[in-house]
Amino acid sequence: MSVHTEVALAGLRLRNPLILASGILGSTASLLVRAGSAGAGAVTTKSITKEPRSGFENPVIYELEYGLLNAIGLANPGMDFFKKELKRAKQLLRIPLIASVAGSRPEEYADLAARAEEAGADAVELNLSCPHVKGMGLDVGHDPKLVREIVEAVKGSVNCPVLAKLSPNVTNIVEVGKAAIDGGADVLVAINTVRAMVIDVDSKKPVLSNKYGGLSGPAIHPIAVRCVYELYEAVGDTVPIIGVGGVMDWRDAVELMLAGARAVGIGTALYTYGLKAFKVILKGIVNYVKEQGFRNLMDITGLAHKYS
Amino acid sequence: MSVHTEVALAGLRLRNPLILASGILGSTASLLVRAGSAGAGAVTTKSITKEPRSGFENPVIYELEYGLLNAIGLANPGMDFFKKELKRAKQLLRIPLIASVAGSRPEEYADLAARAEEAGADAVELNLSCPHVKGMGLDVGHDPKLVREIVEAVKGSVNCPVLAKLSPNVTNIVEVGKAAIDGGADVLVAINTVRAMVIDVDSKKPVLSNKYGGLSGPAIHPIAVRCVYELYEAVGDTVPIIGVGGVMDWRDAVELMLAGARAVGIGTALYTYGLKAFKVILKGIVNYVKEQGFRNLMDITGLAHKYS
Amino acid sequence: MRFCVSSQVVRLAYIKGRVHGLNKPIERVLWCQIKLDEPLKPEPGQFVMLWIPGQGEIPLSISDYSVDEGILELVIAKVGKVTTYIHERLKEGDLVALRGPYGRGFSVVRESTCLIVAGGCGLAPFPFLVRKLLEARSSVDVILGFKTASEVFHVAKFVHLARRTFVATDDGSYGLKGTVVDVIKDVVDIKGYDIVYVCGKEKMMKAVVDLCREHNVRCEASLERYMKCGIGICGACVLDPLGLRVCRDGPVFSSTILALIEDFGQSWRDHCGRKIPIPES
Amino acid sequence: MRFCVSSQVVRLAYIKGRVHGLNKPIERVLWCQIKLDEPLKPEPGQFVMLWIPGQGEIPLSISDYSVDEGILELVIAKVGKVTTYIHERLKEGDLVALRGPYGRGFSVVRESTCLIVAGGCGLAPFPFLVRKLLEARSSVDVILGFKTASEVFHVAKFVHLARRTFVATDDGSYGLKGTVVDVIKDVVDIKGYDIVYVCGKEKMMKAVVDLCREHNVRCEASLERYMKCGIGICGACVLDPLGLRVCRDGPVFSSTILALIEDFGQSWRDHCGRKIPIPES
Ligand SMILES: Cc1cc2nc3c(=O)[nH]c(=O)nc-3n(C[C@H](O)[C@H](O)[C@H](O)COP(=O)(O)OP(=O)(O)OC[C@H]3O[C@@H](n4cnc5c(N)ncnc54)[C@H](O)[C@@H]3O)c2cc1C
Ligand SMILES: Cc1cc2nc3c(=O)[nH]c(=O)nc-3n(C[C@H](O)[C@H](O)[C@H](O)COP(=O)(O)OP(=O)(O)OC[C@H]3O[C@@H](n4cnc5c(N)ncnc54)[C@H](O)[C@@H]3O)c2cc1C
Ligand SMILES: Cc1cc2nc3c(=O)[nH]c(=O)nc-3n(C[C@H](O)[C@H](O)[C@H](O)COP(=O)(O)O)c2cc1C
Ligand SMILES: Cc1cc2nc3c(=O)[nH]c(=O)nc-3n(C[C@H](O)[C@H](O)[C@H](O)COP(=O)(O)O)c2cc1C
Ligand code: FES
Ligand code: FES
Repeated sequence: MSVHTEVALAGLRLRNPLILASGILGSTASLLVRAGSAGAGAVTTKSITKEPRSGFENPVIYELEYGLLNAIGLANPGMDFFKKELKRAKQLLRIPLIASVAGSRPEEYADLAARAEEAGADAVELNLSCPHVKGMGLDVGHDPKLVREIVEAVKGSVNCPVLAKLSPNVTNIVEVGKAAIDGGADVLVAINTVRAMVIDVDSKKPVLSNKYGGLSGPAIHPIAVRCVYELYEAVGDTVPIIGVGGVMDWRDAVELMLAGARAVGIGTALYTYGLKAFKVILKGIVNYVKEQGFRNLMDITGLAHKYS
Repeated sequence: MSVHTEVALAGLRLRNPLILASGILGSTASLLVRAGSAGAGAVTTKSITKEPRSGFENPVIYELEYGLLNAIGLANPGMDFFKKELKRAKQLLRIPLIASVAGSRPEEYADLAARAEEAGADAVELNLSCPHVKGMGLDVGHDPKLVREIVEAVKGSVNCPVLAKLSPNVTNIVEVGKAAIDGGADVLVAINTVRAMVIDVDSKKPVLSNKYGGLSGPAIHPIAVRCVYELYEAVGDTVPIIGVGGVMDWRDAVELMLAGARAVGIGTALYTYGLKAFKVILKGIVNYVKEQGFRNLMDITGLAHKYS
Repeated sequence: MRFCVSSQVVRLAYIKGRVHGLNKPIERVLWCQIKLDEPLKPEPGQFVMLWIPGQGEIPLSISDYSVDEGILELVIAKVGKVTTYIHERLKEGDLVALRGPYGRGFSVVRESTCLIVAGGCGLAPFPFLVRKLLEARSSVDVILGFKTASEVFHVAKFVHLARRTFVATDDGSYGLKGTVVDVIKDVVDIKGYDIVYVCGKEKMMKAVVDLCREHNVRCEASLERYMKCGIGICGACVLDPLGLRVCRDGPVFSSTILALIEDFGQSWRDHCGRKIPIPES
Repeated sequence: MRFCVSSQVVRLAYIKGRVHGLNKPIERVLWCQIKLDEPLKPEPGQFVMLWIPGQGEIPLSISDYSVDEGILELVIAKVGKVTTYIHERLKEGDLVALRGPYGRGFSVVRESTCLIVAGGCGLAPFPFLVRKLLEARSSVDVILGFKTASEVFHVAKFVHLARRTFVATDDGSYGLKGTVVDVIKDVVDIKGYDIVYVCGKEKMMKAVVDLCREHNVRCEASLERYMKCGIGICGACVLDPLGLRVCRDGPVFSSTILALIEDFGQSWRDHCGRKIPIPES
């Protein structure tokens, strides 16, 4: 008996639930295509802003035993340039292309989303959660009212599914998630990185040029599981959830799915294990689902709520 | 040239900056004394509530590679019983005894604090941050207004220094910290554990009986550094900060001190390394301070802000 | 590439295993074999925390362990919620989860003359200890005490290995009549042993420890306390006045240490941490 | 007890070291030795990210590395903010921090006849490569190209080890007159080599790679791109259309791969990721 790996996600059809997370390898069409060839079920671009951004100065990343700290600073060529990459990616990809966009105001998000859709994006993801850029990402995404307005504006400007990417750096992620749903979000994505800092004891300085950065990788996995569980507890199957955060192996992915995720984002694992992470993790999930006697990968979504 | 390890903390004099964190080994006078003999500069009790609490059912703890997840559930014998332990601890200890208290309402905190002081506590720490007990800890500690009221009430009921222990599970820890200071807090303590969850893929259930728990240990260290840095940036030297979170070795402790901590709490390291952690970590800090050419451990507090 | 987790992602917490054999030597005791997914390196006297999802997690002594087969043996008395569930619902092939081994076990002395004293289910840790003692070329005598004949179990496990095995029942319905303390006093010569190991009700252990101290014989006892974390941080299982933790500093303590522990044989703590007298039975 | 970090807490990120030796062979180039706190296992052609606190972090090729002494050698051209700071402020004894080694280096072929072609500071990775090739019993010829006599440096490093070393300057003020490409065409017989290694300006590398392909000689070139993460995740250093990352899939690529890379010799990306033509010099 074989297992179906396909996942339906607000109108998108994914051949498998593993999605390239935003900001990892998603900066060019060529890299998006490479992630697709490596086995991703869908790919997300680096978050794109209106104007080109050179990001923060180096160092922008720091390795820890149990994760990465980064403050790339939303470096990106801006939507004008990036539309070409989106077009090219769309031409070459056989899997859904998700364009991540970041801004400050609802109209800005709406405009970016519309242009991304026009260039070929199959869905747009709203970065409401980058923890280290002033006036963007989390700076807008912690305010439920603004989140609702942003999603509403975007929904008014595109036809494709709209994904709202949430931050764990808030008192109540469910409140923000519900605001996004009220605004019309088709999918919730949780979580972005956790705001953190590393200080070098020799130079007595924060290591990152931006001082603050976002923590990803194994360290945040139990936080991601908690967030996805809380969200699923609140919204159930009404709005699908993409779980992201510290997925290094199939168990981590399955944990997020049992907590309520229908699909799973892969980021830091691509550093640790390289692009083969997609295939290795998928194989493990399939084995698990088979052993547990299910026929579809989607069948395990949210099971931890049933059995608790 | 020898280094002075003494630290002054809102009227308390610590022989060294390493403090036994609340909830680790602090459940009895005998364990507090043992931590003192092992070299702690001060000891904090387990958080004490008005009524006895049996806590959550087992499992209450789970080990990860990079930390611990716990939901003990504030198990404690209640203040009536615990006053005896405080008295005994006070008799035997030669270092400051900090009583941690947890409640729901300002008057409750005030009453607990007064009774703890009466029984011999040299300071009281307000648990405004436990992430897994309904109606207590974080459930009150995320609301700046309530935090201010609680601290005010406690300040009105005791003469000893009042420590406010903050949670990282809020959108803005500085806001809560400032509210505590407005209420009269003498010391800020950051951070408590990060709300998280682990799901067992075989049984498909959250491992902890309470489902949600608090993450401690290495995984949260960069989050603790960030929180202490943010708080120090906002309050400077006006109110001393105790940094807690994932301190496993002297570097971790120094990082928190450079970020702005005058003293450092030790929790999970006592599991990983046993009680010798106090001496090993202190030795490392002293070596570092000496090598850097300072005379007092307190001299390095906040240096990461100067050099940035 | 440089994470700890890079080459292999290890789950440190629960070790999984499947129920391999189940058997009830007597009504209230279940003997359970678990085939583990990973090898353990236990010492006799150590314990594991057995997790039954949805039910709870309880400390259980390692009764025996075979390195070759990776099979762990447990002896489980039916006393309350979790143990009753185990008795009534656990089947062969079931998946179980455990963490450990935890704590400090018995000293495995070499080329010595040893006496093991067990009351009822207190015999749990001893099959493993006997094997290890024999491997260390020591000789072992065993005293097993039970309430009555219908409670007697596991005697054969010891008879085959021990030099001498004494069984006593309170009512004399099986073996000698009397308690294990009676047997020590009346039947064996306690001064002839290099070391005495004891496990059972705490009042009984206290009597044996006192007897050993009286005769200057080395003695080790395995204590039980209500446990939460099992790893020495929550303070649930602490012994006054030394602040020793049964889960990490014990469960096995030497009589020298026990002499300093007021709580021994006297009091333990309830789930909230309030000190209460140890109940009579 | 069971954390990864239990026995020793390892800091994986920056490796610390002290400036051991500094010297300016020519005005715009600094040769720097760093004594590292920890041993490295670099391959020739790999790079490190050197962090100067408060200034920035830049990629630099490993110019040489001695296992016995733990000394890393770097060759640093003064081109902008961080390199100027290094040139003007770094002193012996200073503490520096670096991470790496990163990327894929040159193939160290055994018992072969090799040609190294370097333009200016492009010679940086080659002292280490030459040593490794000689250890692998290969023989090495070297062509070094510079603008003019006052820019010539490090020639002695190669003369001692290489079978033959050719130096050329654009204006003929030192050694042969012409570019390294001229030397390949006019002076050596490129078909006599099993492999050619090249590093320098990208247009020059492109010419050398083309020449090698023409004569069916294996060739490897080391590329430079603006780098942020250095570990293959941010996408700053990507080459179209294959999506190869200079930091992780390179910096050294074979001519077979380079033939498929449109960007090679043509375009790179600015700090924002916009594609721009590679400037002429
Ligand atoms: C180190 C150690 C090793 C043990 N080894 C074994 C063993 O090999 N075989 C075995 O059958 N039992 C052993 N026990 C005891 C076993 O853990 C308890 O019987 C079990 O936890 C009861 O769980 P329950 O849910 O069935 O009972 P509950 O419903 O929780 O309680 C039933 C009764 O048992 C008491 N109790 C529960 N847990 C403990 C405890 N840890 N210590 C003392 N009293 C307790 C309760 O107070 C109550 O009176 C050991 C205990 C410890 C601390
Ligand atoms: C894999 C690799 C190995 C390298 N090895 C060496 C080496 O061994 N020795 C050496 O001197 N240099 C080497 N470089 C180049 C070196 O990293 C840059 O010169 C340095 O980063 C410039 O820093 P800056 O702050 O001084 O210059 P900036 O002020 O940042 O810039 C000055 C000028 O240099 C350009 N530039 C900056 N960084 C790069 C880059 N990475 N690639 C291309 N152009 C750049 C800028 O666009 C600008 O025109 C290497 C680069 C890479 C990618
Ligand atoms: C280097 C890096 C860059 C990132 N950039 C973005 C980004 O541009 N937009 C975004 O929404 N998330 C970004 N993220 C967050 C990831 O998409 C993901 O949410 C997070 O890393 C947690 O997943 P992981 O633990 O699998 O890496 C970035 C993460 C990293 C490590
Ligand atoms: C088992 C356990 C119990 C805890 N109980 C309490 C508590 O009762 N009150 C409190 O304020 N913090 C409690 N904490 C939080 C710690 O005091 C500390 O803030 C946290 O563990 C981070 O520090 P660490 O990483 O050094 O352990 C507990 C932590 C653990 C691991
Ligand atoms: S059970 Fe927690 S300290 Fe022993
Ligand atoms: S520098 Fe980030 S991918 Fe190469």
